[in-house]
Amino acid sequence: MTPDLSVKLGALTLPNPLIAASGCFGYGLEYEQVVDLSSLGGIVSKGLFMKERQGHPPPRIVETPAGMINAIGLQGIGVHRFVNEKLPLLRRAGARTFVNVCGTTLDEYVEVCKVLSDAEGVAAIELNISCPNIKEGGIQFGCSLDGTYHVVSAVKKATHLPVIPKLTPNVTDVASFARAAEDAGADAISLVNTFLAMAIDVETRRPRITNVLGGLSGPAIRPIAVRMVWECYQLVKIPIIGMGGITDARDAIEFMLAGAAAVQIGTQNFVDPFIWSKVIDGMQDYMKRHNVARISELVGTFDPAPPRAVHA
Amino acid sequence: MTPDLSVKLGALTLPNPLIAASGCFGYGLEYEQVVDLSSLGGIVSKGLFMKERQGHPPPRIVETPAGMINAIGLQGIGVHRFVNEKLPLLRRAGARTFVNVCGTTLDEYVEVCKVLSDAEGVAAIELNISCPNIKEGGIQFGCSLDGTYHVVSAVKKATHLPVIPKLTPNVTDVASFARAAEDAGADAISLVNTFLAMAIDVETRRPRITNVLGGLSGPAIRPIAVRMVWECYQLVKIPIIGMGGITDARDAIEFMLAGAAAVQIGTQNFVDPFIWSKVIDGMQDYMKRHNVARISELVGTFDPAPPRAVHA
Amino acid sequence: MPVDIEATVIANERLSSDYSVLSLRAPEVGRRTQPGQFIMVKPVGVTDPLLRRPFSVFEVLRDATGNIAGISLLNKRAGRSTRKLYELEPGDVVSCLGPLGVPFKPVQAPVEAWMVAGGVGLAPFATLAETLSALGTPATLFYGARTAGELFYLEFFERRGITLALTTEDGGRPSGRPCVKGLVTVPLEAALQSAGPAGAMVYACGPEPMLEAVAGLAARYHQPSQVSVERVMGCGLGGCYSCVVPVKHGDEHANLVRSCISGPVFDGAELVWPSTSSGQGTP
Amino acid sequence: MPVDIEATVIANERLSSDYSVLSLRAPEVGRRTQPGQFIMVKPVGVTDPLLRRPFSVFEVLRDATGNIAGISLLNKRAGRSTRKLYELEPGDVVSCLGPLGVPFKPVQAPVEAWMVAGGVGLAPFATLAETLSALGTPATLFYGARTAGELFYLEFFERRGITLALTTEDGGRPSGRPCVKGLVTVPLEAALQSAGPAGAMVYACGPEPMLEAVAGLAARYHQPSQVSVERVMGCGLGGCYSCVVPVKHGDEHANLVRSCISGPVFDGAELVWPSTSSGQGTP
Ligand SMILES: Cc1cc2nc3c(=O)[nH]c(=O)nc-3n(C[C@H](O)[C@H](O)[C@H](O)COP(=O)(O)OP(=O)(O)OC[C@H]3O[C@@H](n4cnc5c(N)ncnc54)[C@H](O)[C@@H]3O)c2cc1C
Ligand SMILES: Cc1cc2nc3c(=O)[nH]c(=O)nc-3n(C[C@H](O)[C@H](O)[C@H](O)COP(=O)(O)OP(=O)(O)OC[C@H]3O[C@@H](n4cnc5c(N)ncnc54)[C@H](O)[C@@H]3O)c2cc1C
Ligand SMILES: Cc1cc2nc3c(=O)[nH]c(=O)nc-3n(C[C@H](O)[C@H](O)[C@H](O)COP(=O)(O)O)c2cc1C
Ligand SMILES: Cc1cc2nc3c(=O)[nH]c(=O)nc-3n(C[C@H](O)[C@H](O)[C@H](O)COP(=O)(O)O)c2cc1C
Ligand code: FES
Ligand code: FES
Repeated sequence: MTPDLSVKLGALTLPNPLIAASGCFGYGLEYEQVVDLSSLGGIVSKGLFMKERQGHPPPRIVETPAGMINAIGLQGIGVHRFVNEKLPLLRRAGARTFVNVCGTTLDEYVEVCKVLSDAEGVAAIELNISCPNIKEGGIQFGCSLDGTYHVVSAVKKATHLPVIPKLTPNVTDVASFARAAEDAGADAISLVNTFLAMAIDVETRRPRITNVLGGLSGPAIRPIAVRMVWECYQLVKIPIIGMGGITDARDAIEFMLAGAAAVQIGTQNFVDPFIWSKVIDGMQDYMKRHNVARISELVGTFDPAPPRAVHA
Repeated sequence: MTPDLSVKLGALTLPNPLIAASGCFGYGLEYEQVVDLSSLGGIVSKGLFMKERQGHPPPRIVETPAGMINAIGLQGIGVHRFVNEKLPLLRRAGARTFVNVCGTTLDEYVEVCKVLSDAEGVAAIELNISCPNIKEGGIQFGCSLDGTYHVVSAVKKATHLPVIPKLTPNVTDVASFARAAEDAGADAISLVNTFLAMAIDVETRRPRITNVLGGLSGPAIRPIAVRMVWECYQLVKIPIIGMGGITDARDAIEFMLAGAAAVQIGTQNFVDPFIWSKVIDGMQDYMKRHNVARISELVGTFDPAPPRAVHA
Repeated sequence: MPVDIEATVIANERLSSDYSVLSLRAPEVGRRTQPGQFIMVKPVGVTDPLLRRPFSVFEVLRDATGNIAGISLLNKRAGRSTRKLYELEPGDVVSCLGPLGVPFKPVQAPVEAWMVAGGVGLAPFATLAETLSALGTPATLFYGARTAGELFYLEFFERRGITLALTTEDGGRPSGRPCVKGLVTVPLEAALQSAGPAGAMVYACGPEPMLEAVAGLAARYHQPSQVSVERVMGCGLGGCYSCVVPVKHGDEHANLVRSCISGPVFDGAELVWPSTSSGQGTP
Repeated sequence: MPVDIEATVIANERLSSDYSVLSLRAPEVGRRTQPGQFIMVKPVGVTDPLLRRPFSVFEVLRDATGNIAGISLLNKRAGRSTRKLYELEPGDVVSCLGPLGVPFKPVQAPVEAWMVAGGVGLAPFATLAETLSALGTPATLFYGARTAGELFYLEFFERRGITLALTTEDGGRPSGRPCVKGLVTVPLEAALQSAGPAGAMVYACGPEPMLEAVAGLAARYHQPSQVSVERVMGCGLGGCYSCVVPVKHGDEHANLVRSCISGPVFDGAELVWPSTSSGQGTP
């Protein structure tokens, strides 16, 4: 019997818990040549505003120990072109498409979501209130409990689609933000977005990326992200989509044990675009070894009792 | 002419900006066999309460990508034994000793500092209001602006020694905490302490360390720590002691460019206890190459203008 | 259809203390490669640095029977990954994702092909030279380096009937061959001034200021150009938007375009250069 | 005075698919080492994993003229670093910090020395055997492994006049030598029951449950013991407090003591074991 990898996120059912993270998978179509999009649990689009955006001048990324900093600046084609040019192709490819929605104002969030509600083929809205790279990228909502509550409620009223706010880790108590989102009617939450970071070229005394500040992602942040998922899992009932430095099945399972109902993979997809089937294989292997019939049984089953003896 | 590595921290002058970070250098004396303690800018003791503490049951550390999580739980010998048993030897070794002070209550902070004020050979107090590993370790002060202000003011009244609060990075806006500390009369600030993190053994579903949660340190956190130093540097006038993942002269200089008047090295000291002279050599080499006479000239000279062209 | 394969190192010939030619057993990549395409590379098992690195396919290698056996890279030490690649030994394994990107469009006689290479910018021209020579296109390689010791593979091109126009910055010359002191744009401009009526396609790869100068010269003398740019690439597949360059079609506004999927080869007339651009998106 | 040196790999003899003996050119470490001490090891240039790993010094190596030339480690694959060490080849370089820690205290006749090793716990006994044999102390090695194929270096000990008492869990026996099926504590207990009047010092190194059993047996039969414990060590120098074990002097409260500087060798009677301790600091 093959292990059952399907998971539920509220009303959505995904064939497996692996979702491509926003900004790390283009609009999905770029990856059609290396991966069958329908074989993923889902994909999240690059962040979209109403209008097109050019983003920040390059250089936009720099590597750091076990991680990378990016300040792309939400370059994107805007929601209308996305709906017209990308969505039909994504539907044809069988992708379950989550759309990462940005806004400079509460109204813009609402407007973008309305456009998406009228389109066909959107599985859910991931509300980006956490991009660290641009001042007007919603982070002012994401760093205030009231702001989080208001933008989520407003969007919920404007759309029938599931609304999944994506939380920033750059706060003192991420679980309180999860609760604010839940109170406002969020269907699930995604976490974490990137950590605000910077790197200096000491030879020139200049920044390594033009925007100076950027978001840290990759394996370096995983231990912090896992902690945040676990904190939120203990406080809220809505499903959590966990991410931050996942590189293999072990890492994905770590997030699920901590309480993630599904997971996203971002940076590692750059390192290995063929990662998806490897993680699926690794998960099935783990389930067989541990006699787990359904992957969803794992969610939140982390046992905080002391480690078993190191020596057998 | 050999470059001048000396730096000032308020009234203190250090022969160089390199300080051994708290909890990563025992009580200093452990390292006498590998390094001349007087050759360091300074050393920070392990965190001390009034009384002895046993700390958390092992395992207490686990490695993560480019980092490690620790939950030692502030095992320590208490301030009285420190003053009697360690301080005389540290004085004899020529160490400039910063004492990392912990407390479960405001009164305990004040009491520990009073004991240290009466002792001989304490260069400064590093006020640990940021240990993520124990509930009563002062983090409740370090995560509230009022708490930070109050504990720093109270301690300032109780001692003539320089008081250097050590800030936690687990907050939304670290610079506001730097300001609160400055307003309360702090002589300098240290940042960052470790990031709250966790790791799960997926085979057993148990935590990798007994305390479940611990603090992430090492190169993984450096880009976030550098950003925080830069944010604080722009807001406060008191000197900043920067740390987080420093492994070599380049990293130390990165922190100084971002605004650190001095730096601490923690985790890398485990990897290479002979690091100190290597970093000093590397700094002198950099100063010669860049024609810098005094290392203190570098502080805060990061230039946020766009990077110079990548291609020569 | 790019593939990702773990390619065994067949040889790693050190050409100098900085340059090596890394030969890899990667027939699947070799068979698919068109001139100017690149691969994303990473030594297997290495997690630091985290990301792959882009490299032009240098040669497509064939075995004794003429079957495609692999590819080689012309590697120049620039930092951590390129140092690791320089140090690889036969038997080591490298992960190769590719081929990727838009290739050069070859031209045919009577149009001439003028390849302009600066330093390691030689890399994409070995395969292009093979293609041009198979097509019978008259071709010249304008090739500049700092010193004569850094002019590599000259016989490779001569054997394929490519005319050489060499320059060195220090005036040194490789034995037995003419060579001019100065930048590679000097002989190129001379050639442009006396271009025949059918004209020439100018292909360029090298440091950014050279590319700008070459594209500018080509435009000034009304010849088309195809320029291969180098940007920091996070993924090579269009996923991350790290590799953008400003590109302008006709009178439109310049757009930041991903050089991994819309390039690395661009029409030189459509690239916007730092000195002409208004700032945003300036490389 | 520990030193930190970049030691070149002289040889890496694979004893099985899990075990190897890694010989390192490290005369400075070899000269300083006392039996039971350890070094903190890391392949040079490796940043992942970040931290060094503790290893007992296995042999002190001498060159043809009898001068100390280096040390060897008995390495068992347990995870990432030990796998890397297993794969090292001659010429590779390993960073060695040491020697560190409290050594075994050797005993002299008429007291006997009984060394009890479980699996890779054999490591500290090669140097102890040398010392004991030089002192002329009558010595026995009680040595248990899972299979006969994992009983290593038997001749090494025989050549030094050490009596062997071997056990395997599966009952297999190394050719030509007596060997008992079961745990190493079985022959040890038999020996303890018939110990001579001068008594014996029991030295132990191996898995934790074995150490607890051995220390318990020694105490029950009123013999002293010296036990080498293994804890996760972050630094090896007393800097990090990661490696603590609960230790109890007489009637005092148990204290968590750093095993890197107060150990790894402890008086077996002073260690507090999981089954007897009250919880805090339980390994
Ligand atoms: C399409 C393309 C083809 C290339 N072909 C070749 C080739 O055939 N031979 C060759 O030697 N080099 C080639 N390069 C350049 C090569 O990719 C860089 O030299 C290499 O990435 C540097 O890596 P590093 O770790 O050694 O250097 P690092 O230590 O990372 O940095 C050194 C320099 O390399 C640049 N760099 C770093 N990461 C990247 C990246 N992901 N992409 C591009 N540049 C980067 C940095 O800006 C820096 O200036 C090509 C680049 C591109 C974009
Ligand atoms: C004083 C001492 C002497 C030792 N002597 C030897 C020896 O001679 N030969 C030998 O093969 N092994 C010896 N060990 C054990 C050896 O240190 C571990 O097997 C090794 O650290 C595992 O590293 P890894 O990266 O391969 O495993 P990992 O992938 O890191 O983990 C595998 C296992 O090793 C343990 N471990 C991880 N890090 C450490 C650490 N820093 N210190 C101790 N244990 C750790 C973990 O708890 C885990 O159970 C000794 C340990 C100590 C404390
Ligand atoms: C290059 C890059 C671009 C990103 N763009 C977005 C984005 O547009 N919207 C968003 O919500 N998150 C964005 N992210 C954050 C990722 O979706 C993800 O939250 C983060 O990278 C952590 O996951 P990882 O460590 O697996 O990459 C981006 C990340 C990277 C590396
Ligand atoms: C094992 C360990 C113990 C620590 N103990 C303390 C402590 O007692 N008091 C304190 O203020 N910081 C403590 N820290 C934090 C360090 O002083 C330092 O702030 C942090 O590790 C970041 O620096 P690094 O990346 O160079 O290690 C400890 C860190 C480690 C790794
Ligand atoms: S390299 Fe990632 S989009 Fe081009
Ligand atoms: S290993 Fe660091 S104190 Fe023992």
